[in-house]
Amino acid sequence: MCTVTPISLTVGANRIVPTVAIPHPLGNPAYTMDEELELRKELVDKALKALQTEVYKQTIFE
Amino acid sequence: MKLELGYINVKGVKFATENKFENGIVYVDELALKELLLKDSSLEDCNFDVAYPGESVRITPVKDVIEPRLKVEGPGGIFPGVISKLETVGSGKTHVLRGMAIVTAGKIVGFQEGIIDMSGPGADYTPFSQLINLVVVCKPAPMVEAHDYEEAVRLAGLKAANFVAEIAKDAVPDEVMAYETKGLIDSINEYPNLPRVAYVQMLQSQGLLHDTYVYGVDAKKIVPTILYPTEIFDGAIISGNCVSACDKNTTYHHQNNPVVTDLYAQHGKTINFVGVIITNENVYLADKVRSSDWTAKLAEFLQVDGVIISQEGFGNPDTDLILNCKKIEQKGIKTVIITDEYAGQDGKSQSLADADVLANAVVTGGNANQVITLPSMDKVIGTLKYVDKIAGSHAGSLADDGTIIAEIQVITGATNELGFNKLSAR
Amino acid sequence: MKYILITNNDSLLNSSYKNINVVYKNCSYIEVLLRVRAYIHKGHTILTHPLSSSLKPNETPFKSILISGSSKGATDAFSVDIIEQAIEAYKKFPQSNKSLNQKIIDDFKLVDKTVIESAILNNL
Amino acid sequence: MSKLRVVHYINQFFAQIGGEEMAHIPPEKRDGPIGPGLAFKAQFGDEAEIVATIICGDSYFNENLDTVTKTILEMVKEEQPDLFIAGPAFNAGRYGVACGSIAKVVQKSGIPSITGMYIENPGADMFKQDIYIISTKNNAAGMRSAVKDMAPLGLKLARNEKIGASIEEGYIPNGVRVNFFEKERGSQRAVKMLLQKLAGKEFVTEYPMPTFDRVEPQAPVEDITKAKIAIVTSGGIVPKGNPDRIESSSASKFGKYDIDGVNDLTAETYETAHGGYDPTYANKDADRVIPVDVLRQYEKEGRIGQLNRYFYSTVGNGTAVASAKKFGAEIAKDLISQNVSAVILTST
Repeated sequence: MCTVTPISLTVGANRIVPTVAIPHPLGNPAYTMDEELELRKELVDKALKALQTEVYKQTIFE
Repeated sequence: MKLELGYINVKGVKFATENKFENGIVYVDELALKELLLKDSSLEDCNFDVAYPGESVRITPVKDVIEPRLKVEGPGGIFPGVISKLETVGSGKTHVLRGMAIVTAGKIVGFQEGIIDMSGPGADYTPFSQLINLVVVCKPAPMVEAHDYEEAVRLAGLKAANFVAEIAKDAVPDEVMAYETKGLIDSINEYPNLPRVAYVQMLQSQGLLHDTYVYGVDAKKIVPTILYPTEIFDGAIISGNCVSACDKNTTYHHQNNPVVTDLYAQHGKTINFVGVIITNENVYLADKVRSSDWTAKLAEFLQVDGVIISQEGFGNPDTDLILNCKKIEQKGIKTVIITDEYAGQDGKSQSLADADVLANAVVTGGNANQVITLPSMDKVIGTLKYVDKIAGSHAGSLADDGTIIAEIQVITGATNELGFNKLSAR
Repeated sequence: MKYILITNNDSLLNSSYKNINVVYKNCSYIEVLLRVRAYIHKGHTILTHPLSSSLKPNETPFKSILISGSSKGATDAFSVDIIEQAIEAYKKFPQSNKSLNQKIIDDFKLVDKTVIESAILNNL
Repeated sequence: MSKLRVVHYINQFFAQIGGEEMAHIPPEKRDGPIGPGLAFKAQFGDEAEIVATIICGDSYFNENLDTVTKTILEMVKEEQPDLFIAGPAFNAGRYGVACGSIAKVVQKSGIPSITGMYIENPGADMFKQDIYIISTKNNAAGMRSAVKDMAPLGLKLARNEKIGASIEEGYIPNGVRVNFFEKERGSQRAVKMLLQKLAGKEFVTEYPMPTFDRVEPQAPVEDITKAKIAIVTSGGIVPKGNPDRIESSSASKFGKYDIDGVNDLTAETYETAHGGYDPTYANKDADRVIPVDVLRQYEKEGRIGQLNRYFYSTVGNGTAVASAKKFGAEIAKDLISQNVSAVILTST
């Protein structure tokens, strides 16, 4: 899970989930606590989905 | 476009009361030269000196090095649009005073750099230790602004070169070399089976002390364009670059561009050398993106199979280099890039400020951070006053006896990124 | 403002550039790079190369970098790459112990100014 | 001038004791040169002599790594040598690792050391940054050329002379850039390189770009509701106070932290050690970097099998790729030992 996906591609990650921002990849301080938790759940869901998906090459899960 | 370069070997340079060229010796009327240069009101004074290879002489701070050349046949003059009238050069005949150079020295700004040692360990690192150097040391008029003074010294070097070249105008060349580049279609028809190759030359273009001029145009204002290679031999490109002594391209480097020369050496044998694409190294990132798009586009337009890309300077040009390389490779055109390295004094740091896997064919001019001890010389032309202010040196770099301990980046031309030298690194 | 100019070069304070908010702080070269990085992390885009000029990072104390005036929301990968490379490049040069006199300081300021102006005046 | 004293290390095979069946023999020391030592003797001439040869079985060495290096180091020191040579090991994997390990240890004790091996020998990658490893052919037929490069470089090391670039001396590039003068100028080399590249022939770059490993993607997790999921981060999240003192940049270590019973990371309990971004947001709520709160909730809801008891953290700010690779290998080993089935890596 990373913000700058081209770097993840360069270093060879196979399952990549784009995140929010470098200082807070899985959060957003502009949101309320509840909104932020919701955002984080969405991102974790994407990650869990990526883990359950068969990939044959480097893949970004938008 | 066809150009004949007639090389006249110079064996000595002497000051005299009259200009003449005799038995390989250039006799320079010192007063006449001085008078010519001091017409520029930005200069208060200038002095001359001559340094020979092997002498215990240190020249510093060096601004530019220029080879005297004279247009003897064909359109235009040397350094068109700068001190000769604006006309396309690169055809006809040009005479070259081989074995000598004009070196401009003297402070432009407080951290002015560049050392040429004529003997000792430092001499191995600069090609100019092998030349007889007529050194022009300039002094600014009071209150002259840095821009104007830089320009005045830049022009003084070029004027001195043309003045000296004129002295040998009747000399018969010792050797003549002919170089020809035809229009693209003729060129392809002539060598249909040879791989087509172009040269992408990156020019430093960032502001005061960092500029290059093409036919008098500041290179940061150009978009990438195409030159006949022979135009470069006639001084179409000149240096206004005073920073990063080791990997800036002096005017001499441009006049004797080694990539052009070595590509010509293979032209018609193993390759078809079709031309030069010049591009710039601007500060503005959008310019870098645009210029690299254009070099790739021009390379594609020329339908070349391969290019050599050369660089100039430290730091941000690494980004231009990698962008050019990547975009040209992505067009299916093979590249070789020439650069130099800043791998730290211990050689362990990342050499370049940018990288890409497509840059898989790299020629290096060596690690500019390598530390060298330059023993004192009997004579200094210029001044040592700025030595411990320059890049790659530090306070205490200059010992009382004149010994300098510094990185080789202080030496003029040491890690040249046109591939002028044999220095390399692994 | 359309652009922000992050600088530690006070000679830029006297100039007024159209559409540019000059953010000056009396700080080190590396701090300028780090401040720009913080902006990039917030979604600003870098517009001029942080290693502008061939002056080495341990040679000149002055640095000016132009960035976009507002955040575009997402982090710009190219900007991250460029600023990180510049910070890495900075680290490989031993820090200077040179004492600079006023004349040299002024010269460094002048070069920094003309270099950044080469971007500002030609493009904006 | 007296001859330089050299101690030579070889395995059971090159000592002509036997092959695999004798790989279990413990270290022993004999006087003078044996086997390949004779080739070194011829190459050294009057300049150096092999005063002793140490022989050890490859299996014994690799199975008793800690003790055997100590024993051999003592044997070497007794001879007070000016130089220690191990191998060459060519493409023999365990022999290569043994040569690299012992040469590194001996060199650390202050005795210049050198070895030689084939570039694909696993020992080459493991030790090329620690000791000079002469690049050899992949089998013992290359003994003569190996010795021809190893002997002079060894003598230079023993005499504390300047070591040239890898291409001049013949050692495997070790990441340290060294200047030297080529025979041709750069532009000529560029033209030649381009000709090779255009012809589709082999060419060697003078500066290899940094590269990163590629790995085959793992098979997907079959049943996520039974999976044990661990968190690994380069975002520098650590318990408040940074107990392991992970560096804010160029990290030399990673931390392993117990989150048993932790449902939420708070400003009072966790922070970031990372110096490469504004820490305000992570310090306020470290879940913004590692989603412990969400995964814990999912664990309770049965949406994932289990959140691993430990998370792993380092700082990815100017950290050397070699260090990161080492951390990764150690973390992976630890994860496997805990039967972790999937990992979420977060970066900042």
